[in-house]
Amino acid sequence: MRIRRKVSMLVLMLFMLSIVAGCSQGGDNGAAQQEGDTIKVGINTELSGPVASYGSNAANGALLAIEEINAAGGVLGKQLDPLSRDCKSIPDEAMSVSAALVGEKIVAQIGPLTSGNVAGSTPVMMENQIPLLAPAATAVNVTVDEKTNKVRDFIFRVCYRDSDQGQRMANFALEDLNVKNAAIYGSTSDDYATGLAKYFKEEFTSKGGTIVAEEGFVNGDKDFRATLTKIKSADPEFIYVPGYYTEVAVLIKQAREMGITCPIGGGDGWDSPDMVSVAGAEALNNTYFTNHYSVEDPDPAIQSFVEAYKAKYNKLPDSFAALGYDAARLLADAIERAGEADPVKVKEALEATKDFPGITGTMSIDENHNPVKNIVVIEYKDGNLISR
Amino acid sequence: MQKTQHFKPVQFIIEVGILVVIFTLVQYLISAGLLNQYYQINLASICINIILAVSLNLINGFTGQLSLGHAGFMAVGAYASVIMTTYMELPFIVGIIAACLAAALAGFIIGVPTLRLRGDYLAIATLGFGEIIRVVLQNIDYVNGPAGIMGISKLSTWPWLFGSVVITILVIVNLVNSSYGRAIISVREDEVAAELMGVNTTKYKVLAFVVGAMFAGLAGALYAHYFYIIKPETFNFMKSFDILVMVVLGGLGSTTGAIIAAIFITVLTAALQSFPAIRMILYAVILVTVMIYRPQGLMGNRELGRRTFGRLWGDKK
Amino acid sequence: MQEFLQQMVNGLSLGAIYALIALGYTMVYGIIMLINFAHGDILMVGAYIGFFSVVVLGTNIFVAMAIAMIACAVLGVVIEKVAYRPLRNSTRIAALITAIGVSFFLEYTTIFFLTPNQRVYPAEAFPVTNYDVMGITLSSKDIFVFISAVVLMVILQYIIKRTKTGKAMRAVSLDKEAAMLMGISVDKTISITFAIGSALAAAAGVMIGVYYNSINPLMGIIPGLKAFVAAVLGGIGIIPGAMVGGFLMGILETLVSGYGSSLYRDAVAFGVLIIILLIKPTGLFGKNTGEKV
Amino acid sequence: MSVMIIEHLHKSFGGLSAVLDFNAYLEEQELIGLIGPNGAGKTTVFNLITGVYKPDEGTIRFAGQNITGLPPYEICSRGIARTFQNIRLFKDLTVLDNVRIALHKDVQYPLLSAVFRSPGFFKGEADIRKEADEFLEIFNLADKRDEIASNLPYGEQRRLEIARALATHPRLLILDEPAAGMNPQETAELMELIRSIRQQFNLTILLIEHDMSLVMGVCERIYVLDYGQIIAEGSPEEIRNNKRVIEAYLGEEVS
Repeated sequence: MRIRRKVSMLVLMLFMLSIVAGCSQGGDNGAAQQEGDTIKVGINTELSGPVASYGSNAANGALLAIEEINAAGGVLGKQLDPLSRDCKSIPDEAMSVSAALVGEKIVAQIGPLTSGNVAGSTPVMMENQIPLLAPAATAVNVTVDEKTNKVRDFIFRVCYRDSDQGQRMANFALEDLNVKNAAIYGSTSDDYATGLAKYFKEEFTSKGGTIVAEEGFVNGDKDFRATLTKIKSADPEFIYVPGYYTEVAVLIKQAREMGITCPIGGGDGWDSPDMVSVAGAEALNNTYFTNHYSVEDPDPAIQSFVEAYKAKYNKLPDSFAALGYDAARLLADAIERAGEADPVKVKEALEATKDFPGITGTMSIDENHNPVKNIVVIEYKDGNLISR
Repeated sequence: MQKTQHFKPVQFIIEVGILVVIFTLVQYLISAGLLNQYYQINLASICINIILAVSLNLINGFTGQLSLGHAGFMAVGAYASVIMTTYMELPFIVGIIAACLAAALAGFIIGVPTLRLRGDYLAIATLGFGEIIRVVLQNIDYVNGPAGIMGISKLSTWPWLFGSVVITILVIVNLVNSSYGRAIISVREDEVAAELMGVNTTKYKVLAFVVGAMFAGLAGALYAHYFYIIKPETFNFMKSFDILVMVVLGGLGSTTGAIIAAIFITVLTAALQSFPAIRMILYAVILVTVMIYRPQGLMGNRELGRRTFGRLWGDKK
Repeated sequence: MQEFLQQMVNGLSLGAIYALIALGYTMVYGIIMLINFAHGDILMVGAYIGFFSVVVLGTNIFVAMAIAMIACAVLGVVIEKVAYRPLRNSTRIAALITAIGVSFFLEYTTIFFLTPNQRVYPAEAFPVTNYDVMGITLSSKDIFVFISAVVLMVILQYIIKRTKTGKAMRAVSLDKEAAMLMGISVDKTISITFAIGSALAAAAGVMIGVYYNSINPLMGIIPGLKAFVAAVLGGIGIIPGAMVGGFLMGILETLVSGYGSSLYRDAVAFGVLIIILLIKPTGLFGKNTGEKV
Repeated sequence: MSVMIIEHLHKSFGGLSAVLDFNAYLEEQELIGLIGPNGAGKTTVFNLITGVYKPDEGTIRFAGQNITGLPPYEICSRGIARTFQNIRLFKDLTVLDNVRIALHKDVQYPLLSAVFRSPGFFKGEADIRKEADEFLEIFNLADKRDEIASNLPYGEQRRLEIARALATHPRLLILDEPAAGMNPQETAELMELIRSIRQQFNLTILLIEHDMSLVMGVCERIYVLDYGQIIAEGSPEEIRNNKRVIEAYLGEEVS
């Protein structure tokens, strides 16, 4: 009985503790004591849950950028103070995290990664007039309200949209690869891949191509042979496989093992050093994907980023890491241009971005808050990445 | 332990008074801008989680039927309400009613065949149905498939949230503390004996399931109109587990336990945001520790209520 | 016909993996009536241990699998001791919640130390050759997965049917108290069951690593869930049921993706499960133990 | 007039006949015993009558209606209630709630009235409470009404089970070894109780009992079952002297 009472007390104390912790978190509404010496930047990414690897890589990229900026003297003579939080890959959690960050007086937020989680965070950022930089949210309606066609004032992104990528690949297939028909076999468990598939299909068919098969897989799948067998019998000239490398690498490997030799294309989700190690150099021959940058790009800025990232995290940076890095650097640049760490001024500076030299391309922000930059089509050739 | 119900006007007035005070106080704090957004969001989460936990507790705790598909009903409610408000541009109340009806209907359709199953077989069947609902939503273009619906107006204001919580608790507590509730509890205690005492156990299992699903639908509607976006992935089986954790942590068959656990888990989740790297590890450790030291849940199957408070006040029954 | 046979080959190797995982579920369930939701995560840990023993120690894949199996056997025993044993006399649902907690713990501890990124099983760990048998592509991986799974299942059958330990396991699962009175150490038997179940999961983890090359800290969730469904399909707690359920699940999934719509694959898998349960409420091999009145 | 007529009842489990061509009738307000050696199929007969098992063949007519194969709650609402060989109370609930659950089938207010706490609800609940108290009074359990059922001493649990069965307002009460585990004094009290409730509630009572003194003492007519078949029927006196019965019992004792 006594022990039981003690345990109850323990539980109660834990409970109290968590409330106190909760208070201390969102509570310093008026805490201005640090206002003078640092500029707070929120990093709200998926560190747990199904897309934890994207979120943590982007956060790593952003943190690396901030570290470099601080080492070089910071922004406006102040150090950047990154507040990294986990949104659990859930939109409502993303909203709650944003609100907590807003309570901490951040000047802007980087993240989340997926369009859905950015959408969760959006209302809070809009209401509080604090800019949000999405590193990798590619859905068209992230920055523009589709119903009213109005730009979401405080939402920006540093990646291009699903529509851009899907259309680019459709044109590439029709014009450069000279194919007339294609099969689509993409992930159905996220909006990113279904978006790519949708815009690819629209562009491809409107320019005279035909879609001979349309299939889907679910993130986490490991076995694609059943559907591939089916696609093989439809005999397409090209297969579009929008999705993430985690599944795509295995998929391509299995496709080649089954004797599917036609060109295969995809989007930036393919980008990972793991592609070659999982699928194998040979299987990847004759595959193409649209991307932000290539780790093998000899450009010195890219190579120094890759080196720094490798030194700090002991692995190669993928697209998410590069986009997180660019988002943080673009933000620092915008704060510098704004002249003061005021969210609204930073937002205006972001809107005025022109030819910012990011490692994922030189970008300007257009009137819809999307970056204008080149979409690279990358070809795998014997395990090497060749820009087309 | 159920007490016989008498209508006690004084107590009734006091209770209504307490509710009015809580409501007005929070409403004042919000409108005066004293409650920052972060607290407001967590408050909304708490309200939604209370509704989910209390309603699942009706199924798992009082009826003793292990259901792992609660997130599926929440999804049905969320989508039904959004179709009403965002697609058809009807008022929120229509959305709420549609959510409740759609989820209740889903509960009925799923409950009638599956409630013949027992224990873990029922658990897996309900989990399966929950996942089927999610996969189906993912494949319906009308609701944007996996991308979900974005740009839902924020209609779940404090009066709606508070009112919904009060109604949920009231309906379920009133149901449980009635002859119908005793019939439901008898199913949990001993299905065969209950049946032989004239209780149509199937009917009461389905009843509990439908009522539970209905309130999950309500929670879904409130969720959708607070968090701006819904997508099928949000309502996967992990969400069902989250709700189950609250119910078990609070104590199966204790409504106050479910409420306390819903608050506890929501606050804990929010508090752990500050430890991004070890957040889930801490959560896991706390969960396992609490379960080992308090396997019957925080409240067991007892209720914290008038009697307890009565005792505190030195009031003899 | 050829396509169908190819689908069957695909389904059989997938099913073999599900069956191995399902066995662990079913054994633990049979003995302590616990749905061990952390089982899929033990698989993940096994896959990682296999990975490190190939990459760091440079062992071949069979040694790696053995190391992973031993390590996970120990892990399984420790988990049972620390997390499940204190709850043995509590409600089953409390144990279920604990299992969910353990599952989170394994996933996120792995993420904490090894990042959430995927790792790639080195190609040289298992060289792939394709055999063309009457127009069907048979990969050496298919053969590896299928044969190792079958060998492990045969060994398991031997242990359960022929050894003293196996008899003790069956006795404990039938009636703990009676077994105790017969001088069987219940704790020890339960530990052994966890050890064997976890070792099988580890083997499945290494197989998934070899078969699909990539592993990540959350890789156990989906196969774990599918294998759980497979175990229930066969009748949970019944060992042959888990094997048949696993193979059935694998074949069913491949056929649905192959001939139906892959978009609905998971829904169909669950749908079939529900239909089977409605016809046979205790799974394919389950005995309908009507309650004694 | 016979309140229950059972004809050609047959039930087998996995090829083993548990009840074979069972025929019986129960007169209104009769007190009948069903006896037989262990494993003779007595409880199976009870389970068939109350709908726990569905018979393979045969019909059960109760109060002029065919009730064969109806679900248990339906049979209960027609007026058949029972107790169990190994007590099956709702053991984590209070004594009062055990009885109130049995009263549920005659609940006087609709579901919505409960949810909205209409005046009908309060009245209905008060009525249920009053009636439950009356039953507890009869069984001398009134002052234990708030105890958890499993905390009651054994004999009181047995009594509570009968009280709970009576609360379903049966015409036929089926008691499965009501005196099992009781001492002689408790048994005697129980006999008295059974007699008196039969009077008070105009009941027909069918009971299984191993305690011969109880069976012979209270029953007016006895069926003897062996290997699923009736081997004898008659007054206690007749049964006491029946050769086959003695053989069945002696045979059992010898083996």
